[in-house]
Amino acid sequence: MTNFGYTIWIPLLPFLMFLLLGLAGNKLKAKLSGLLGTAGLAVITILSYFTAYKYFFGGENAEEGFQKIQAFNTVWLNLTDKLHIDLGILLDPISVMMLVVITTVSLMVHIYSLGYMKGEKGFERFFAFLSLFSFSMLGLVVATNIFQMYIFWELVGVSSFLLIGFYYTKPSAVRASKKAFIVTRFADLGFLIGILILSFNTKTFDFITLTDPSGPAFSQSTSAAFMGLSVMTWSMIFIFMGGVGKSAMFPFHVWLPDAMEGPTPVSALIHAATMVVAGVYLVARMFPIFSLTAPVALHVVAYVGAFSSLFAAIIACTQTDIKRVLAYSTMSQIGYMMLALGVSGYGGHEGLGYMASMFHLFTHAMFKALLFLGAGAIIHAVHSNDMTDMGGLRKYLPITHMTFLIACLTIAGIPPLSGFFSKDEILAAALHSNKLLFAVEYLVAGLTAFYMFRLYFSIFWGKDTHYHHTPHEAPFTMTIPLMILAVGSIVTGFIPFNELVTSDGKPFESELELMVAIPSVLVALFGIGFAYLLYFKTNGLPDKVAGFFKYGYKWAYNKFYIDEVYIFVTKQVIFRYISTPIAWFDRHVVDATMNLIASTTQNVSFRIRDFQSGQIQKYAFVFITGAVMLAILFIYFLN
Amino acid sequence: MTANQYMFILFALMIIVFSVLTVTTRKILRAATFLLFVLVSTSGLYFMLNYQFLAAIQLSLYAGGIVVLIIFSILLTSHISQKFESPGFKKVIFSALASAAGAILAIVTILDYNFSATTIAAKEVNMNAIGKGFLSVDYDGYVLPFEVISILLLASMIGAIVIAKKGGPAKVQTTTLNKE
Amino acid sequence: MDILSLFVVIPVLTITAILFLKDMKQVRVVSAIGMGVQLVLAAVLIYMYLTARHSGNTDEMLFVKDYIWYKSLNIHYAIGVDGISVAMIGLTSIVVIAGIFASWEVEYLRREFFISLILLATGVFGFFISIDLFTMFLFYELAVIPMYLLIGIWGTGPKEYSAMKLTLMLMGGSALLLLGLLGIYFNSAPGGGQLTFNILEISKITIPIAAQRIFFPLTFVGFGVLGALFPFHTWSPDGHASAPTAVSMLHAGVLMKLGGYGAFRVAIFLMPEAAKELSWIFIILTATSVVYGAFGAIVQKDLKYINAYSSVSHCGLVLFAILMMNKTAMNGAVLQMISHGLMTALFFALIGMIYGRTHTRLISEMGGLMKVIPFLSVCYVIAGLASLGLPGLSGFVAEMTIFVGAFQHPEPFYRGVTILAVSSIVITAVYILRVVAILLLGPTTNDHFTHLPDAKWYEKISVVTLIGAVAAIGLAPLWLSNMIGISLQPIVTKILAITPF
Amino acid sequence: MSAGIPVQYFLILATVMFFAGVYGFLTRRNLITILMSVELILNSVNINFLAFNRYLYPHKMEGMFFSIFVIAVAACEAAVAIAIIINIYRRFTTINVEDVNEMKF
Repeated sequence: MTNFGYTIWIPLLPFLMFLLLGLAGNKLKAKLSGLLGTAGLAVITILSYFTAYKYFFGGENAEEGFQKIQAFNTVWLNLTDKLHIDLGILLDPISVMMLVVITTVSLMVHIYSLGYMKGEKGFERFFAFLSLFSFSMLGLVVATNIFQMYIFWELVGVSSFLLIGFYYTKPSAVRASKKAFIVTRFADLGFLIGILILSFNTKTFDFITLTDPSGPAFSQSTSAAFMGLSVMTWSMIFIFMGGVGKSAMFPFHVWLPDAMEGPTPVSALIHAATMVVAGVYLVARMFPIFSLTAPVALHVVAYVGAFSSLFAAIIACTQTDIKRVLAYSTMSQIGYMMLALGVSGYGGHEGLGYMASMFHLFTHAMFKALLFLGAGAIIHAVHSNDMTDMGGLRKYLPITHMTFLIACLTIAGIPPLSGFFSKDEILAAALHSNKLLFAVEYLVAGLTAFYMFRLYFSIFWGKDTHYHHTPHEAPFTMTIPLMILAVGSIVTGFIPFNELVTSDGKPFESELELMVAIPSVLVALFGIGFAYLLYFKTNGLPDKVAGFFKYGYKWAYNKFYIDEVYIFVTKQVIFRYISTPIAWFDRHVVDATMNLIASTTQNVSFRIRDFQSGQIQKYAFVFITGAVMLAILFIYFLN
Repeated sequence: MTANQYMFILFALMIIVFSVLTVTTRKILRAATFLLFVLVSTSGLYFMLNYQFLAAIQLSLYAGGIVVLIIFSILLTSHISQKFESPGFKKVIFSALASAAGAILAIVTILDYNFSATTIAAKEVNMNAIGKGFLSVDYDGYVLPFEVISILLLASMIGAIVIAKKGGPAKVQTTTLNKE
Repeated sequence: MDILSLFVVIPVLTITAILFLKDMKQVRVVSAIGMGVQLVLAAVLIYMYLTARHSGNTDEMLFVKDYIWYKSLNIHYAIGVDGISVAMIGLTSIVVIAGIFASWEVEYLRREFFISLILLATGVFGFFISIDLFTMFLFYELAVIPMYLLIGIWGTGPKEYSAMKLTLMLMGGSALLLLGLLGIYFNSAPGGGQLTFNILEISKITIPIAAQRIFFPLTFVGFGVLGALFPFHTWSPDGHASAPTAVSMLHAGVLMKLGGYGAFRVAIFLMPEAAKELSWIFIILTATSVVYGAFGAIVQKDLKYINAYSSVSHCGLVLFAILMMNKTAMNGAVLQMISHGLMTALFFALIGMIYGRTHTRLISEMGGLMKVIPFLSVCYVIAGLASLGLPGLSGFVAEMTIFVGAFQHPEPFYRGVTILAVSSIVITAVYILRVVAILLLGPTTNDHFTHLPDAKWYEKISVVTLIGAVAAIGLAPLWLSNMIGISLQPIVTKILAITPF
Repeated sequence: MSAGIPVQYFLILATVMFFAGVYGFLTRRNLITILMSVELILNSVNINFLAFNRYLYPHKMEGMFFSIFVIAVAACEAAVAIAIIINIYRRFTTINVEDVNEMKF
């Protein structure tokens, strides 16, 4: 087997960069630290591409499918005799693919940030955090065992927390970062419990052992059941809960729109392309277990994904903050990926959904990063997030305009752009397994096209807004990544994923299903047309449509009041009805009991103090009476 | 009845009567006088018991020394004509009860007990024997208590002087006052 | 002189030196030197210990020395260490040196302050090296008494009340403990023969189960009071809130660990049968501590109260893990003791430093400190992240070891309670982030705080030492975990040998 | 000289004297009279010592020596006590025990 030992540097280099920038950042010049971070990432991007080439086209794997290669592994912590947490590097099709995705997007974002964040206070801190994030995310995808994944899972959560709260003097950013961390933390609790249950039953954390269809995970599948479902199903559902939180699926999606308070490059990197797909990656990583021993859990995945995609698409149609629209769109697209995994089977052509999901993950990373970076360029130009403040920007921002259009067409699924291919595979997979979900996804495809073009038309066409400063095109450090990603969005659709990334590592045949593709393109075109009608020129139509769906619009505009429910649960239930009573109980019952014991002792001693009157004659009287009585007692009674 | 029985009855009556008077009289100087009578009568008892040396000590030290000391202190601290207010009725009753109970218990016990008379010949207690006893380390020798008591006497002498010496905290106070 | 006794001798020598110093400025220097030597000594001890183990020495305790000092009750000055004690000694020496630097600017009765502080440290070191129950108890009391003076004299707020409460509750605990220890002593020779206080000798015999049922709860609760076992934890919030910085550090960082260590070394090790039988009661109590403390911390307004309640939660986890009675969970318990010791000391150090600048500990009166005092604020965030279990810092290692270990318990009841305890990680995140958000982030609300000075050099030493230790354990826990694990083998063997009654 | 008088008589006499002293100790308020009561008690003890010595162990001298020592101790005690009494009088201008209660909590 080819030697992949050098891959250890892929996560390690960003970590060293983080330490360097974090500890000595304020001593370096801001520009130098930015360049250092970018250079470090460029190196590992090259390494990752090299690894991908070597892994996929090295020529040794093609015969029997792609094997899982443990390039590096070391024991980090011994737990029980059998359980130990390792740190290592596992290379298989999806992890190699993720390496490519992460390093590409991350590098783009680094370059972009050099321009976008120029002059910001804390420039070097920003790059330190980006390096920390890159390290954590790379560590996550190459994890050799589920506990390593959990470790890096937490680390990406923290880097996300730090980056959302980058503008720490802004109260809304602080709130958003707190919310993101706590919501995902709650989901991670499920993940951890899932890991505990899983490891208790299988006595291993190791992915290779776990996902080996002849391994212990599968021999346990028929063992103890709880509430009608097998233990494995429960553990998978719990583990999926972690994925739901990180990937902002319903009902743990509330943090993602708020997370847009962070700097835009961060949104592009973390909250669009890489971290939020960690949930999808987690399910894909554990896929054999899901598919073969816990089909119920897989159904949960499918339905959660489908519901979230529809839910988010509806909300996206009503929002006006461009980054929030994109955030809901991200949620919707990830719902697609989840659904694809949920309807997939294991092995061969059955694993179409799996392949489609990974394919979509890949293409989505490109076009969504492009969208966010484009949005960043727009915000950079007009200093506003709200699309009602924009209009007719195509004249001022030609490059941004073109790349943004490409991205919109891609996400809408217009051939021959990449989004078309990946979405088509997902729809095909859904069609073969569940007609209801298939129908939902068609609807979502139409909605997606509609809201994306609503965004596009409102920003670049529509009314000619008067700006205080004439908007100008972003510097080349920002436009170059846009162009590269636009190229990526166009060409990645032609990558033969069915030969590279499959559920069991073996390639299978798949072709375009015209029965699925043609209607989906039509639906998308319909959505685009509808958006054109409403938003290409300023007219009263949008308000009329909104009036038509009166209550529906209001609910969707307010995000179906999920945030309010959360605020109720945290502020009211946890603070008012749990914590405050507990704090009260502690002070006024537990502590008061202790104080009561003390004050009782004091009272009693005050009472018996009178015996010690200080009057010698009283003492003498007591002494003599006592002596006489004792004498009588001993002489006459005890003798 | 022999003469010494009369003598005993006389001393006994004096002791009992004057003891009781000592603790009940309401004039302090009288109490001291009655105490003197008790101590003198006691020394009479010592003569009867053939302990002449001790009787002499009793007379000189107790009657002559301590009582005088007490009278001096009375003169220093009290008005001679002053009558004590009588102690509280409850206090009297309870104290009397306790004392009477103790006395009765002791007397009953004494009467119950059968003292066997001894036939051993009495030892002559003369000054020679006493002197030897004090300064001997043999059996019947008391040199250690003798030494201890001499230290004690010295200590109490110094102590009495120090305590009674005018001054102490009060003096410090006055000097500071003067300085101001 | 053997190396272990040096741990008691050096503090005593330091105290003697301080007594004869004329210049008050030298007092802190001498203290720092003395405790610095102690830190070096601890490092040497760890090295010697690892070398001895590496060369194949498989004795239960190493460097054992035994001198009799009260013959009629067979009380010995018996000392020896295993991996757990060595780890705890390392923890103590780090926290003590950090505490010395954190109290660099104590003005009032400086000499007496440092003497009390070092006396306290002496008690703690003595406790950890003792393997004779009576000597252990003696050192334990030696550590508690200076605490009273330190809080009562150098404290803030209602210090007399707090000092009295803390001391009385701990004394109440030690009364139970003394009963328990004497109970063990009088049952230490069930077959007749010489009674003994020596832990190693007692561990070789089985104390009659009837006696265990009485004395296990006494001993466990006695140590549990110090380990903030619910409902005997209420001294902790008041005590910490009133205590001066270094004392809070030492108390939460080290003294509370005496409880966990004692519960493990004495209660569980000597009476495993009763422990197994009665563990469910204490499991419920400790799991309550864990969740209850965390919820209690959410709504507190005073920084020190928040941290005190979080200590209740974290220390509850220690006792919880000990009671799970398997190797992994116990290993986690020891790791948690060390980790909590370091990070709570860090917390209290930072709170003290912030208080020294803002003169308030109410979070509602502060805000946006990150902009004003970035160094301290960043350290506070790191401490917070360690506390909520961020991988790469020590809290994560300890908690995960505990959770995985506890979940290996064969009975479903215990696994269910474990899940309850696991849920505390979310609540911890809530209160930590709440504090960080209100205290450090956001705009600077109070104008008086805009020109606060950042950390001085001695404060930096104190904080960086602790953070360094936290990160070192968090990044490379294997050697520590293995060192503890090997020493847990005797007790695990003993537990496995239990025949159910 | 003590012929014809049983030992019990001496003992009863001493007992009466003793409890008279006790009574005085309990009822008197004046410190000096309390001191006198104490002297009575000591005296009664002396009588007992001597009576026992003479009647039961005439060949020994312990009782007598004890009495001598008791007298010596009584003398010391009286001296110190009177010194204290005078000091108290100076301080409080009274020697009534019930009024001297500085040490009482």
